[in-house]
Amino acid sequence: MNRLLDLVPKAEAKQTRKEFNSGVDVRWCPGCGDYAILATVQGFLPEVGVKRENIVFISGIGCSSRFPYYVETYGMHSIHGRAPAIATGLATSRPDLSVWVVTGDGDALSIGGNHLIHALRRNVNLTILLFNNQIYGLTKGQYSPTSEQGKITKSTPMGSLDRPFNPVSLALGAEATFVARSIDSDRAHLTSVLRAANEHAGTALVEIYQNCNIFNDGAFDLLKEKGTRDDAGLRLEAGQPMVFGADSTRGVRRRADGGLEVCNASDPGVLIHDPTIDDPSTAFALSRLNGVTPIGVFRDVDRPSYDELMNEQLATATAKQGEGDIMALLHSGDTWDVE
Amino acid sequence: MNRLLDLVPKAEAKQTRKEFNSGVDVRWCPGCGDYAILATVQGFLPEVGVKRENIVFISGIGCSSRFPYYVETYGMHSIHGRAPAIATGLATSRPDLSVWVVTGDGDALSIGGNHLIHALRRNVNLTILLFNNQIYGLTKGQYSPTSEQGKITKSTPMGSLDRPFNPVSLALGAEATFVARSIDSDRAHLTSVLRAANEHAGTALVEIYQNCNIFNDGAFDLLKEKGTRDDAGLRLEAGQPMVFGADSTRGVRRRADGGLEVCNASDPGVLIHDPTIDDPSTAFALSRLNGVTPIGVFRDVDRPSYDELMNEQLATATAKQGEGDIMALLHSGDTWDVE
Amino acid sequence: MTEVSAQVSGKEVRQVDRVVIRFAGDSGDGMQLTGERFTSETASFGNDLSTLPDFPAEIRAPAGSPAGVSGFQLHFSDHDILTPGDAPNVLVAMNPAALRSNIKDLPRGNDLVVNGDAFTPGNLKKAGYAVNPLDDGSLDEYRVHRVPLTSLTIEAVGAVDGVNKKEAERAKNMFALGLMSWLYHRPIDGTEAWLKGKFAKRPEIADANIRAFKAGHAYGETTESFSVTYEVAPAKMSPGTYRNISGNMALSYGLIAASQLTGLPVYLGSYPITPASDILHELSKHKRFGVRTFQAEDEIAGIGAALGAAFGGSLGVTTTSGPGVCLKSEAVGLAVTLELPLLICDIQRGGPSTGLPTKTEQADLLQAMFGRNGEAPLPIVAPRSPSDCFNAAIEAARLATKYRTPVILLSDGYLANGSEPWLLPTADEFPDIAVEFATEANAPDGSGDFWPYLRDPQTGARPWAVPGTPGLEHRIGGLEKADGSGGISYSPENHETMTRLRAAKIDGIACDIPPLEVDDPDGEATVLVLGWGSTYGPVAAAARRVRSGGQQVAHAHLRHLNPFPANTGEVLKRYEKVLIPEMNLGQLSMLIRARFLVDAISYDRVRGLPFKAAELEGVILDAIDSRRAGTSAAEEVTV
Amino acid sequence: MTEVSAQVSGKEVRQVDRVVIRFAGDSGDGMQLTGERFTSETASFGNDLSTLPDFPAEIRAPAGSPAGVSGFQLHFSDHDILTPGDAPNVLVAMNPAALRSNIKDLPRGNDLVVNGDAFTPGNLKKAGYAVNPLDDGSLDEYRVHRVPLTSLTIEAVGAVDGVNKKEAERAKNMFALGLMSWLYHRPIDGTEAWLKGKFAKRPEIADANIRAFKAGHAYGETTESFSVTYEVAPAKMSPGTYRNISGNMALSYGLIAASQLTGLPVYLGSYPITPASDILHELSKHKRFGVRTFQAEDEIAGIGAALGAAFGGSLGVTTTSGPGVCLKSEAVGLAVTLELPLLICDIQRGGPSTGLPTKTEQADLLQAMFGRNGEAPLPIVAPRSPSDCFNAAIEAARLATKYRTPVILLSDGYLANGSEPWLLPTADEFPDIAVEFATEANAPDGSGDFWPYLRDPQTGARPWAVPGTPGLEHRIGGLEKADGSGGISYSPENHETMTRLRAAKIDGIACDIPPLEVDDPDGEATVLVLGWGSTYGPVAAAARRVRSGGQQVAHAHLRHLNPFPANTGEVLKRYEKVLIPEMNLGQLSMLIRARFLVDAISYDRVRGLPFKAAELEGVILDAIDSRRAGTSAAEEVTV
Ligand SMILES: Cc1ncc(C[n+]2csc(CCOP(=O)(O)OP(=O)(O)O)c2C)c(N)n1
Ligand SMILES: Cc1ncc(C[n+]2csc(CCOP(=O)(O)OP(=O)(O)O)c2C)c(N)n1
Ligand code: SF4
Ligand code: SF4
Ligand SMILES: [Mg+2]
Ligand SMILES: [Mg+2]
Repeated sequence: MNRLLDLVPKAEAKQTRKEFNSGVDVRWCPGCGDYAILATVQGFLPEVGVKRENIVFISGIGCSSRFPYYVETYGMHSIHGRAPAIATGLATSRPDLSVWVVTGDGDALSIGGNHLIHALRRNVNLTILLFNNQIYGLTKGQYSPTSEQGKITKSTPMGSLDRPFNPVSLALGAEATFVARSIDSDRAHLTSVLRAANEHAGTALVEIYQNCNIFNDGAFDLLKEKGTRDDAGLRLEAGQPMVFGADSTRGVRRRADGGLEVCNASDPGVLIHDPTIDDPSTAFALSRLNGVTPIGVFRDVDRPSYDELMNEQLATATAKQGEGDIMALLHSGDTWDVE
Repeated sequence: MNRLLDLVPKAEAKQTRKEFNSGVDVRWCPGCGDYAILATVQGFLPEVGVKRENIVFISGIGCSSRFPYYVETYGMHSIHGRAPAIATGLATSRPDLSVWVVTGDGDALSIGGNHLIHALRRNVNLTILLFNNQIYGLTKGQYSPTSEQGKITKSTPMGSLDRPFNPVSLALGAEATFVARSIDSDRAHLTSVLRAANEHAGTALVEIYQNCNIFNDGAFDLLKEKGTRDDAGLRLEAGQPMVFGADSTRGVRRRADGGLEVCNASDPGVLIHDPTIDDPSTAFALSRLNGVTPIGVFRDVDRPSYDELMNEQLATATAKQGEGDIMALLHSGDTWDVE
Repeated sequence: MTEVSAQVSGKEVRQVDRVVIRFAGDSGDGMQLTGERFTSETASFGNDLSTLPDFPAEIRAPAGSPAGVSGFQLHFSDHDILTPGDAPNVLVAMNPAALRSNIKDLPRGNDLVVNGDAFTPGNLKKAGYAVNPLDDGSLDEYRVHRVPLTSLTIEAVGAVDGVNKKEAERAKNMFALGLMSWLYHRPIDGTEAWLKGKFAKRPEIADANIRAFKAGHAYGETTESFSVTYEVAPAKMSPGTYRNISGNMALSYGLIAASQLTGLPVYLGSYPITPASDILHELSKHKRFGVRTFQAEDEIAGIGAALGAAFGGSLGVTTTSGPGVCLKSEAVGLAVTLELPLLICDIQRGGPSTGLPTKTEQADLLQAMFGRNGEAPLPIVAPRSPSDCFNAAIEAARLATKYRTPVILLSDGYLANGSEPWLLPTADEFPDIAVEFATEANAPDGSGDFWPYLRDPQTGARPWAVPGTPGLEHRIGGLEKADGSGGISYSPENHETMTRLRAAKIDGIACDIPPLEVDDPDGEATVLVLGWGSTYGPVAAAARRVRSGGQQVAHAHLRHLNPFPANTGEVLKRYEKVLIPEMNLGQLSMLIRARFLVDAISYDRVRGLPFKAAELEGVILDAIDSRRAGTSAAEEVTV
Repeated sequence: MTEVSAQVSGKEVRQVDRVVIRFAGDSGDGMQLTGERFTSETASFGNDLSTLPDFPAEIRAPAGSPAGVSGFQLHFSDHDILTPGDAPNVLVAMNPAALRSNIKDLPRGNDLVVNGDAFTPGNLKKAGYAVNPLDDGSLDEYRVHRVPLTSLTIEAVGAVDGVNKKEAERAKNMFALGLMSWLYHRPIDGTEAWLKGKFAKRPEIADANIRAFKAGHAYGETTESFSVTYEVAPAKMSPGTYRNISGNMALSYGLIAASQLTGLPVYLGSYPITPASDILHELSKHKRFGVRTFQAEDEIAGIGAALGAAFGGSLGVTTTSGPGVCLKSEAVGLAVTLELPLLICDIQRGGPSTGLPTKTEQADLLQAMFGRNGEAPLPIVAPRSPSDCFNAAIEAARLATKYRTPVILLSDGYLANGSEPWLLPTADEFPDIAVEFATEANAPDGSGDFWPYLRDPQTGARPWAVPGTPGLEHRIGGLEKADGSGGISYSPENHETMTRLRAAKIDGIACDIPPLEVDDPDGEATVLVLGWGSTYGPVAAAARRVRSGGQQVAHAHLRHLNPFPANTGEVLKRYEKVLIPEMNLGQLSMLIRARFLVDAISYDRVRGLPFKAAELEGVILDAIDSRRAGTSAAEEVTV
């Protein structure tokens, strides 16, 4: 299969992290998790090896969506929720670009939910970074579609009523070919996930748990703090058994009803992680796991990307019928001459 | 749990099918599958036992969305894709109504995808009938988000490029509490699914395979025709083993990778269907099954509906603080008097 | 219709200068196809022509019901004409419902051809006739030709192998076409060839249709019902190659031409909607022109993708109708502030809301002008006839790319589906609208930075630097931007400056478009009729009628609705009265009044149908007679 | 500021008639809170007042940067006032960035209070100062009070148990408040009580803040820097109970009141957006009034749910700002054709696109008028001051329910966040707007059918039959409906009829609203200033200034933008010149010109800030002097 990303011009010399800093004053609240993500992405971009002029960041609206301003590539800070649609137009018309989307849980899952699920099923060549802080940051703290039920916010003084989306489950239900999860503060892990996402042809969705220290502080502390993180997080690694816990004493196995559950690492049937299974059922089951939060790549399968197929159709049409000739087109069909 | 539907006034006398016929000329192409669905729904409504003035059908735009005109209840033929949102406002403000949404694959999954998935996660008390003909009927035959990849239509002369949604998978990924599938022409089956959907408190999504004999004729023939239907369709029945085939020789079991697969009915491990499992993983796996199409109720679990919770909050607030008094409200906060 | 008679081969042949014919039947009767074939025959014969398809609502109604009636009207002539004709000379009604919904348009004394076989009790009932109108004398004032079309067709098709009775019966539209082709001396070889091509895969069906067509032709010769045939001589048209073209097709071709001329590949992001879908269908066939078509999940994604592609250097296009324009409006605002080229084609239909999807209207003009938050001006271009959609698309692309702005192209349902002969342009007639991207840093401080909002002093356009261009990496967005550098700016003065710069850029286009031309042959008119968009045909035809009646009237037509041509105010002030006929409630009128303080008289109708020339003639004559015909917005509302 | 002096207790006390004070500091410094407390003290003291918060962009900028500066201006007086004041008498600048971004507004000679501790090299650099402005003489022309606010606060808080240094430091805004309260003789008990309430859960923090507050107060007494204090006597205001209220709060209360008065429960479907979100927040607190708030997935779902609830008999409301209005526009069109009551509250902000989210503007008027496909008219109501949002909400609900129509309520960022004292209405002042649903079949043919589009002959409103009503089952939708029966109709004549009926219904409201009143004390003015929305305050204040300067000017204010009051044309024609100041590029002006052919002069500015009275005074005087101040749209564009 013809890999679109191969069409993106490679940088000649090695680029540095500094070259990806736009120099624009960064405007997030002090302590916001977005800073760490920015630093990690800027640190990772040189590794991509693509000329920076061939990289584009497109975002919607939200604190997270200010991201493109800070990266020295092409960028667009668009309107609320529409970044996947805009990026789809760019990526499908310019095979020589590496197109990234930066979005928030409100931007991607509330107003922009439809564009997200359609981008996923189409498998357009995009890497989507979803900064999930489980809150609307920019509008100062209303609950979001990923906020836990019962959340008390400005707009829900008695607690929110809706069951949150699980972005991984939603993406898997929407035919996603690549779905991963990482954490703002874990630079090494996030970098490894970005690497996998970048290598994936088609839409790669990366959910990044991000702390909003102003409106939803500590939402992911369990996964971050020394004392709890080993028990709270399950690191998914391809080919490795699903074990976790301070002394790797806990594992994941299949329940009789087909779902997954936490067990002892020594119990029989501890699963080996395989993100490449074509059937998304186990990846989905993993996203529903109770008692521990999986982190890493849930699913990474090959499927021709929308842009590749579109380019192929153009190439085929041209190969079969020759390049278009406008005068011939106008004169096609029934014509007659008047002298 | 306080069941909202119990608040809907029950019909005093038994209503007849005829009473649900609005008498408006039905305008679908001769042979369209919508006729059969209409007849089945009109036939089922008396069984619901709700006064017809307390039933409302809300639709979007599409051939299917003409449905409300033909049913002698309250109804709104709204705008493209927005019926779930409109119905949410109605259902959450009027606990005494039984609210139904009628929509198409374009209406619900293309332009209206976001409203659909949000209605599902909120679990608003709605029954959503999704007429899936895998085509845009009203606009005369473009491919839809459920059309198979490679479909040649007016807008895709070289074949469509996008992977279709599987509405059942999508709904399960969106936290749906009730998801079912049926077929336009199978009155008995469709009626049984409608019955289950109607009894469910919260959002019930019913995908109905519907033949568009003008623009996508025969899309579901395998599931309908005598010679093939037994092998092509798996009838899900709670508590029953998943077996199918002309002589019930085939079954469904779990594969080593966690997905489901078709096997011989006599093989060990043939699954028993249980739509009430809280974890949606097996229902999801069922929606991914290759080689046979499951028909029936995939999932049916209890979760408080959004409207119930909303009503509870209002009741609690009133119980705690007393009914609102507008003059007291205006005079709340810092006031001062001028004489 | 001017007539000259002669007697040839037993039947009288009359020479007439023009004919209006209407085919009407059930949606399933193939009336559109019949009309189109008659049009092709007529076009190849060299008449001037204009067509008006009249679809039923989008959905197929039950066979035989009035709601299911589909019509096709064609006006053809030996001179140039401007409209599809006011009233038919002949009406072909394939069933009672078609008769019932169309008879009111047929002037008494004219020819009425009916399919006698279809007047069964069942069909009569469906059409709402208590008594058969063919028998009750109600049609006595027409020249009724009762032809057993169905049975004659079945008989004619006879024993073609592999064609069953139902299929044979379906060929009855070809019988009708044959009969009409005979009646008007149309060339028939093209239709035969066309049928063969169309049914290449089922030659027996082609055969059946050809038999029916020929039988219809022969029937005319032999039946006594028709004692007269009509000849319409070819029109004297400018020399060149012609084809018949509908507005949506011309618009599609115009976009492809604009792509070639600008050097930018077309990227269409669209969501199907009547009556715009055909542009998506057409463009999706032309991939070898590098045209990319993306059927999006909704209108917002359609324009979003087009805008993303525009950011990447494509000619971004989105096509839709009014309800879709609503949904796109937020993204249009973004395009305004991003100052990226983008074409938004609005094929207007009857509104508000879902309205009348298959009917025409011009009621989205003010939406196009103002339907966005904040001050967000953009150019608006409107084609005046089906073939003019080609030129209008190129002009819209010229403005969009030259001024780096979204442009709204306002077509409508009538232009979209109507058709007319089109004198094909030659390559040297195309404008030079090649586009150049920015390639160099431009910061005035010599820093080597790229300032995406440093404007061209002439046009006010900002540089278009596409991703992939080294050294010009930059970020743009929907927040207010600093004049020049393009960084985010919250400064009050800067916002004022940028708002006025954006407005001035669009206003400045007035100097880059042709002045408003006035058709006032003797220069003595006191009344000016001002039109826009698809009213061009009926207004021009009405002006001709007025003049041939010995009166004076001036006619001007606005192709650019924003900005207006620079001389518009001056033109308006030359006349005592300005009359503005529109298919809305006076939208252009309101813009003209506000801008020029001219007490324009609005003649506004929203019937989902184009104006008739005779109707507008009356309105103009009334205006000339100082009797005000319409309502003027200046009149106080009294309720 | 009129001054009268006296010498009391060592310090001079000056009596002044009004004061403008501005607090400015970092977003983290609590300036809004400080301003609000000062406002409460001032309100309870009985002054008239008007406030203007000035937020930085939505996002929090780095501490100490100019982008992060947050301001709060308060104007208070011994007489009634109309605006938050043009220029401050005293500026409190908590850091160098606050000084830098605000000093340009402070007239020379006025008081400047700075937190000397914050002028560190780091902060100076962040603010862009190369040299410390406190030392370089650049502030010599101000009365600078350099107060070491931070260290004095820390010292004052001292040894409160459980309060760390950072927390102590945070109380510095209370120190500043104490100092200012002393300077202007504000009552201080309220603030103490309020602090105790606010920090009820952490009494030690309350204690720290109270200490800082008192220390600030005492500091004024003891420091020599302030030799003068100021007294502003209570204003003579109409008797009654007052509270201070912001526009968004008043709007929320107005909706609740409208709910009680109509008997319909409020259903708010909304998606958060600046500056409208606070209405959602406020309404969500009032569930015991039966108010349902639904935070939707987007703006479309917000209005969709409100419309669904309206179908069910609720008072459907949706709140948003310009970008959200774009998204809602298709559903607004549906509401127009469904003829269901619905309130769309647009809290306008700077546009186009994302624009300037925290700044004010009036540039959505034409969008409100025309931002939908087809002819889709609806009433538009605009409040004129923060407290007037209460009445405007009730009026909008009255029109919506009486005429069965969506109504757009146009507030703006300034009204939303600004505040003023509000004389609370008594119950008997409320209008009677009780609503009745249809309960009976109404078909004129006596068939016992229900015709949902059979109109009230008086109002043109259709019956509102809600689900649950036996016998009135009916279906409505977005396709054109037959006049009366409401069935789908594709008839050309019916579409014309319905389009005009919908328009006439809205136009007819002109007779159901108060006539346009003119404030022209001597009846001798030749210039009329016409305002709408939030320009009321500055226009009225400017008119006063003009008159106190001995000149004549008339002032009229439009509360209803569509339709205009019935006498509007007549009023306009009474004056030689009509001047329309607007925070847009002339939107009302264009409507007035089109409708009345009056050569209105537009004074238009888009700076994201309300007009200043002095600025408008100049503009009015210019107009009186016959020197045209603004640009008139009638001038030809010349580029
Ligand atoms: C059309 C539109 N609707 C609403 C808004 C207001 N708005 C801006 S960002 C936002 C949500 C932000 O939440 P999220 O996407 O989670 O981003 P975060 O700020 O948390 O990073 C909202 C509602 C807007 N700018 N535009
Ligand atoms: C805003 C808007 N966009 C587009 C359309 C045109 N449109 C009407 S129905 C439809 C799709 C119909 O497909 P589906 O929902 O599958 O219904 P079906 O006709 O197949 O029953 C489209 C694109 C519209 N009416 N409104
Ligand atoms: S509000 Fe929250 S998400 Fe936004 S910048 Fe501040 S900390 Fe970050
Ligand atoms: S187009 Fe298809 S879906 Fe629509 S009415 Fe006809 S057969 Fe049914
Ligand atoms: Mg967020
Ligand atoms: Mg469909």
